[in-house]
Amino acid sequence: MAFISSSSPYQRVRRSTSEIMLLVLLCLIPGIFLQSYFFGLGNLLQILLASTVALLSETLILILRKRPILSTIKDGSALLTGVLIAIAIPPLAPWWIAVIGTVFAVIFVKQLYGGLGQNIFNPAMAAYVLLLISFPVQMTTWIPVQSLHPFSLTVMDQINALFTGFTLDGYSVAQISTSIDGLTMATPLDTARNALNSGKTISEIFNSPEYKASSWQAIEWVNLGFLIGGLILLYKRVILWYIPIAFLAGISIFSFIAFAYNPDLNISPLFHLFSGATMLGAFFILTDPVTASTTVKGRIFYGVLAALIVVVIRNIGGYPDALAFAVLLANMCVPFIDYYTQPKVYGRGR
Amino acid sequence: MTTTPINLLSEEQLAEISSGKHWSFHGGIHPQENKQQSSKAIIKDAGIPPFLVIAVEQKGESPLLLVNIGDSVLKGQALTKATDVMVVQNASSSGTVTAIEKRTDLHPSGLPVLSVVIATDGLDRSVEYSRCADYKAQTNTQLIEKIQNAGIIGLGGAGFPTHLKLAHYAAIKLLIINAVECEPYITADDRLMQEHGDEIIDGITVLQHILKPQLIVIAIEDNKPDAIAAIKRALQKKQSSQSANIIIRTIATHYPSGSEKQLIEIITGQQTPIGKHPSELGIVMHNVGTVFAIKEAIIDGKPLTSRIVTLTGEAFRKKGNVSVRIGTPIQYLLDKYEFTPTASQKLIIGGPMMGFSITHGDVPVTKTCNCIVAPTLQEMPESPPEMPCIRCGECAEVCPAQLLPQQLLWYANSKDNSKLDEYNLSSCIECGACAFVCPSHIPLVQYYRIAKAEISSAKQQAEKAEIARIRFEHRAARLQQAKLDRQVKHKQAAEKRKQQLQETNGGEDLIAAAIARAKAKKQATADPSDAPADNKKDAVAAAIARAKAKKQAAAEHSDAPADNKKDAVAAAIARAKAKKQAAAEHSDAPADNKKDAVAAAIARAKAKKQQALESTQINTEINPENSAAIAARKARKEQARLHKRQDLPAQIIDTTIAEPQTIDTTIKASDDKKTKIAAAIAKAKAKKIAQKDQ
Amino acid sequence: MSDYVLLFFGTVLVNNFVLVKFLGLCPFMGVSNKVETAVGMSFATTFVLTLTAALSYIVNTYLLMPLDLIYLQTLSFILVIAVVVQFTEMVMHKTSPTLYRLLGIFLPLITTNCAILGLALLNITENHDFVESIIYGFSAGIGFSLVLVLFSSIRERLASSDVPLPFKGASIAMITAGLMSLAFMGFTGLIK
Amino acid sequence: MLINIAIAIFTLGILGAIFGAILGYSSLRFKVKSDPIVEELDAILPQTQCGQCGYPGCKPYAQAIANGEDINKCPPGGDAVMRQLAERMGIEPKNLEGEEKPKLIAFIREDQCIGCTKCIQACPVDAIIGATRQMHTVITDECTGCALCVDPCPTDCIDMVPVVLTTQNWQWDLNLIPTKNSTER
Repeated sequence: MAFISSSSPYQRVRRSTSEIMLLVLLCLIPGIFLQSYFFGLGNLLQILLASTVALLSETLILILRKRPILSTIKDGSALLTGVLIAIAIPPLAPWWIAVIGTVFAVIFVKQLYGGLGQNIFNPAMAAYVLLLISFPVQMTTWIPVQSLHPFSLTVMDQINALFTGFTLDGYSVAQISTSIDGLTMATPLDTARNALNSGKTISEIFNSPEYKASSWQAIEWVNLGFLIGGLILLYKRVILWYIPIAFLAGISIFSFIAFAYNPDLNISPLFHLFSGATMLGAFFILTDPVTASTTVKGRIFYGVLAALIVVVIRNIGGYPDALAFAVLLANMCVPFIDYYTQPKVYGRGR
Repeated sequence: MTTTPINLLSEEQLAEISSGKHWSFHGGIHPQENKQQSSKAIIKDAGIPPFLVIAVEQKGESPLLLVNIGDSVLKGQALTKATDVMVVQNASSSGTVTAIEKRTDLHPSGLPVLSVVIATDGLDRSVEYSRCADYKAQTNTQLIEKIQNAGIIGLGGAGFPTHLKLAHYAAIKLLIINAVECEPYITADDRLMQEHGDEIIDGITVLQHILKPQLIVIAIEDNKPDAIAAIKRALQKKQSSQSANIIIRTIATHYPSGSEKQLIEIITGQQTPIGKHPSELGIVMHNVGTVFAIKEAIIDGKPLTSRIVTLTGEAFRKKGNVSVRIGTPIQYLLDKYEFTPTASQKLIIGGPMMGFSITHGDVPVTKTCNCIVAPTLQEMPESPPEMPCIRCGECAEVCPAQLLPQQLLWYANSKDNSKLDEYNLSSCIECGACAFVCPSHIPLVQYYRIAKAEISSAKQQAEKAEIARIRFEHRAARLQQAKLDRQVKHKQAAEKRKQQLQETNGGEDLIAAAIARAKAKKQATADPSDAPADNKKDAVAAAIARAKAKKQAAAEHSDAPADNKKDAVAAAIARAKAKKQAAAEHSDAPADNKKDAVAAAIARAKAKKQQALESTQINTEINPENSAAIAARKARKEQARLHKRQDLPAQIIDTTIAEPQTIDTTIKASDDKKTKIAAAIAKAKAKKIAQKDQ
Repeated sequence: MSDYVLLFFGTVLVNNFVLVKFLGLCPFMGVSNKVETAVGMSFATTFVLTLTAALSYIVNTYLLMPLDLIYLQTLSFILVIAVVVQFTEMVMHKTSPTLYRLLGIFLPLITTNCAILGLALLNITENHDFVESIIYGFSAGIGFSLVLVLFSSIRERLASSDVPLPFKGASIAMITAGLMSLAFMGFTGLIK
Repeated sequence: MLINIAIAIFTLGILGAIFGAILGYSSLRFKVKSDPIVEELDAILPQTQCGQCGYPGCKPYAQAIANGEDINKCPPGGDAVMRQLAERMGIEPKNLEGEEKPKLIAFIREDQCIGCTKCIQACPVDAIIGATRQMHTVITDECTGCALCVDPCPTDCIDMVPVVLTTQNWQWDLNLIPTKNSTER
C-alpha cells in the first residue's frame, strides 16, 4: 500500500489569490456606479475596452513567454489592471488612450518583470503617468456632469465619441467638455490649481463660476463610493488597514500643516481627501500588495511617504493630481523601505 | 554541557506569573481542531504485534548493543548501553531477537537505520520492576541516571533526551509542564491527563524534587476542559506543601502555542534569545507525556516501553487513543483499527500542521510518534496548484517567529543564502502557519526546509573545507620540515664521507672538490625539473660512485697527473649526463617516463617484499617458535631500508614499526593473504604492461 | 538661506542629474547591482562632485578668468577631476579594499563620468558663486546617490525575479530606469 | 600672441605641478601594503587541494585568481563557488570549465590493498592512514574527494564512491515531495 507523499501543513485556509482579485473588483463597483451616474456610460465603455485589451495582451505575452495561459489569466490581475486604468482616464478619452495604457501596463510594467508578484511598479499607475505625460490634453479633458451637459448624450454618442472623437451629431469631445457657460471643463483640482496660478485665493476660487461649474460635487461622490468599497475590503480583510490609514492620515496632516500655514494658497484637508483619486488610491492602488511594502512599519512609512508626495505636488507642483506619481515614487522606495523595516525576529531582543 | 544562566527570571517576574497574568505571542492561527474525533474514547491497549522493530540508532550514532541475534528478551530489558547523550532502548515485549539490521525508520526520509527486530512470544513477560517508594532518598544523579536507563526522551515530538534537560538543575526557577497540545487532531495528552491525572501530578513531584523550581506551571489549552478538571482534582488531592507552588494555567487555543518558545512567551512574557537555551533564563519545559513516563520510571521502576498514540482521521473506522508498544509496525495498527484507504490516501505522522507523510505502513512506532492521521480527501484536500506570491503579507502577520516569509520565499527561490541568513531563516520553527494562510497555496515550509538543509550543508562543507585546508597546510609544513631534515642528514653524510676520504687519502682534497663541482653542476641541471628524481638521483649516485671508483683507481695508480684525473671525472660526469638524457629521450612523454619509473620501483618493492615474505615463511616452517621475532626484525630492517629509499614521512614510519604480534597474525593469515597479494601483484604487473603499451 | 535650500531640493528632486538631466548614466547602470557597492559609489561620487565643484570654481575664478584663459576651461576642469578621482581612489584603496575591488573599473571611470564635467560647466553657465557651487555639487551628488541606492535595491530584487530571458540584466534595468524617470517627472514645476 | 600661449602653458604647467605634488604626497600617505583578497578567495574555495585548476592546491589558485586568472577552473566547488568568486572579484560569472560531479569520497578495497603507501603520499590532506604492507584505509570525514589517490594505486583498489545517505545528512527534497509551480520555474 503506497500512500501519497506531500508536505506539511495538510490543512489550509481556503481563500485563493483569484478570489482576492475578484473581491477587489467587486468592491470597485460602488465607485464605478457613481462615476457612470455622474459622467455617463463612458467609463463603462472604457472598462470594457481596457479589460479586453488587458486580457488580450496578457494572453499574447504569455504565449511568447511560453507560460501557462489559463491559470495565469484566472488570477485576475490583468483584469484588475485594465479596470483601474479605465477608471482613472477621462470617460470620453479616445479609445487609443485606454489601449496604449493597458498594453504598456500589462506588457512592460508587469510581464517583463516576470508577471504577477514580481513587478516593481504599479502597472495601472505607471500607465497613467505615461499617458499623462505623453497626451496631457486628452488626459485632462473631463466631460461635465451629466446634469450640466448642454447636450444629452446617448450611449451611441459616447461610443462614437470614444472611437472617432465626435458624437453622432458631430460635436467634438472638446465641445462636449465645454459646459453651458462655455467654460472648458477640468477636474476641480485642476481648476483650483489654474486659479491659484492666476493669483486667486482659495476662497475666491470656491466662489468662482468655473469652480461651481466643475464637477466637484460629482468627484466627491465618486470618492465616497470608493471609500465604501474600500471599507468593505478592509472588513473582509482583503487589505490590511496600515496603508490606507497611514495614507489618509498623512494627507490630512500634511495638508493641514500647509493649510494652517497659509489658508489662502493651500486647499483644505477635507478637499484633499475627497478630490482627485485620493480614495481610489488609498484603498485600491496603494494597497496593491505586489508593489507595496510588506512589513508593518514599512507599510505605514509607505503610506505616509505617498501622502507627503501627493500633498507636495498638489500644493506646489506642476501637476493637478499627484497620486499616480506618488504611487510610482513610493513603489521605487519599496525594496529599500522593506530592507530597513524588518520586524524584530523572535528572540532578537525587545 | 553546562550553561551559564544569563538572564534568570526575577522574583517579581515569578510573582507576576503566579498572579495569573499571561502574555501572548505574535501571529498564530486557528486551524480547525477536529479533536472530537478521538477525544471521547478511553485509552485502549493496542496489543502485542507479531514482531517489533526497535530503532537503536540515535542521531546517526549506533550505541553498543547488549543483545545478539537469537537471544530471548523480556519486556523492559535493555537492548543498548547508555552513553552520555544516548538513552537506553528497551525491549517493549518479550520474545526472541531475530535480526539486527537496518530497517526503515519513522522519519520523513524513509531511510533505514540500525534496528533490533524482536519476534514476540505473546506472553509479554517482563523483567522485575523494582518499585521505589522513597525516591527522595536518592541523589539527583541517581535519579537522572534512572531516567536515562528508562529510555525517556521528550515525548512531545522533538525527542530531546530528558536526562540532558534535567542535567542543569542548578538554576531552574520555573518548570513549565507543556500540556497545550495545540496541533489539531491530536488528543493523546488530553486523554492521558483525563485518565492519569494523579500519576502526572506524581511525576511533577518527582521533577520538583530534582529541579527544585520556585514555580511550576501546567499549561493547558482551554479546549480541553475535561483534562483541566482532572488535573485540578488530582492537584487538590495532593493538597500539601508540595503542591503549593504548582499552578494550572489555562491558555487560549491558538496554534502554535505548544511550541516551546511560544509557550514560554505566553507564560512568562519573555522571549528566548536567539542561540540561547531556555535553561539560561531559568526555565525548563517538559511535555506532560514525558512527566508521566518519568513517574513510571522513578516510582514504578518501569522503563518506557509504550506510548499513547492518537489514531484519527476519517479513514480510520475505529478512532481513538491507544497505548502502543514502541516498535509496533504501523501496518499492524492500521489493520487492527480498520483503516480503509480512500482515493489518494495520505498517512500523516504527527499533526496536520507539522507532521510528515509516510508512503507505506511498514515502519515502526517510535517514542516521538504521538499521532497517526489518516484523512480522507474531503477532510484534507490536495493543495491547489501553487500560484505566484503576491506579497500580501498574510504570512508575516501569522508568523510566530516574526519573520517575513514572503521575503524568505523570494530569496529561497533565488538560493541567496546570505540574504536568507540576514532574514533569520534559522529562527523558523516550521510551524506551517504561513503556508496555512497563503492565498497562493505556496508550500512555504517545504521551501524553507530545503533552504535550511542547503544552508546547513553549505556550512558543513565550509567547515570541512577549513579542516582540509589546515590539514593540507600542516602536511605541507611537515613535508617541508622532512625535506630540510633530509638535507641536513645528507650534508652530515657528505661531511662524514669527506672526512673518511681525507683519512684514507691523507688530505687529498682535489677530487672531493671536483665531485663537489660536479654535484653543483648536476644540481643546477636537476633543479628545474621537479621529477621525483629517485631515478635521477640513482643516476647521479651511480655517476658519483663511478667517479669515486675512478678516483680510487687513480689514487692507487697515483702516477697519473691531477689534470688527467680531472678529465676522467669530467668524462664520467659527461657520460652520466648523456645516459640521463638518453633515458629522458627514449620515452616520449616525461610523465610516462615518471610513471614507468614509479611502476618499476613498485615492482621492485613488491618483488623484494615477496622475497621477504617467502623467507619469513621458510623461517616459520623451520623454526616456528622463533619465527615471529625473526620476522619482526626482518620487517623492521626492510622498513628501515624502504624508509631510506622512499623518504617516507616520519609519521608513517612510527606506525610501521610493527609489533611482533601483528606480524604473527599476518603470518598466520598469510596463506589466505598470499593468494590475494599474488593476485594484486599480477594486477599491478598487468597495469604496468598496459601503461608501457600506451 | 532659503535660496540654498531650494537649490538643494531643486537639484536633488526636480533637476535630478540622473533621471532628469540624464547625466552619469554609466555608473548608474554599472554599479547598481548591489546596494553595498551602490552606497560606496554614492559616497565616492558625492565626494568627487563636491570637491570638483569647489576646485573648479577656484581654478576658474582665480586662475582662468584673471588670465583670460576661459578657453582652457574644459581642459583644466578635466585635470581637476582626474586629480580628485585619483585622490579618492587612493583613499578608498587604503580605507576599504573590499569596496575598492567591488567598484573595480568604475572608480577610475568617475573621471569620465559626464555628471562631473557637466557639473563644473553647469556651475559656470548658471553663474553660481562659491557657496552655491559647492551646494550644487553636493546636492547633485545626493541626487545621484538617492536614485542610485534606490535603483540598486530595486535591481537586487530584480536579480531573483523571473524576467524573460531577452530582458534579463541590463535591458530590464533600462526599462526600470525609464519608469523611474517617468515618476520623477512628477516633480516638474515643484521649484521654479 | 606668443605670450598668451606661454601664459596658458605656464598656467597649466603650474596647475599640473601642484596637483602632481598633492597626488605624490597622498600616494605615499595612503600606501596599501598587502592585498587581503587572497585570503578571502582561499576561504571561498572548497579546499579539496585536488589540483584540477592546474595549481598545486587551493591557496595558489586563490593567488592566481587575485592576479587575474579565470574563476571557472574549480570543478569541485562547482557553480556556487564560481559565483561567489565572481561576486567577490566583481566580475561576471562564467561557465564552469569541466563538469560538476556529485560529491564522492575515496574507498579502499581492503582485500586488494598491498600496503604500498602510494596513496598515503598522494593524499593532500592526510586522510588515508596505514603503513607499509599494512592495509590502508580512508578517514571518510576527512576525505575531500579529490581523487588524487586513485591514479597512484598500483592495484587499482581505490574507488570513488558517493557519500552514503543517512537520516543525518538527508535533506528535504522538492522532487521527493513535489511542489506544484504554475510558472514552471
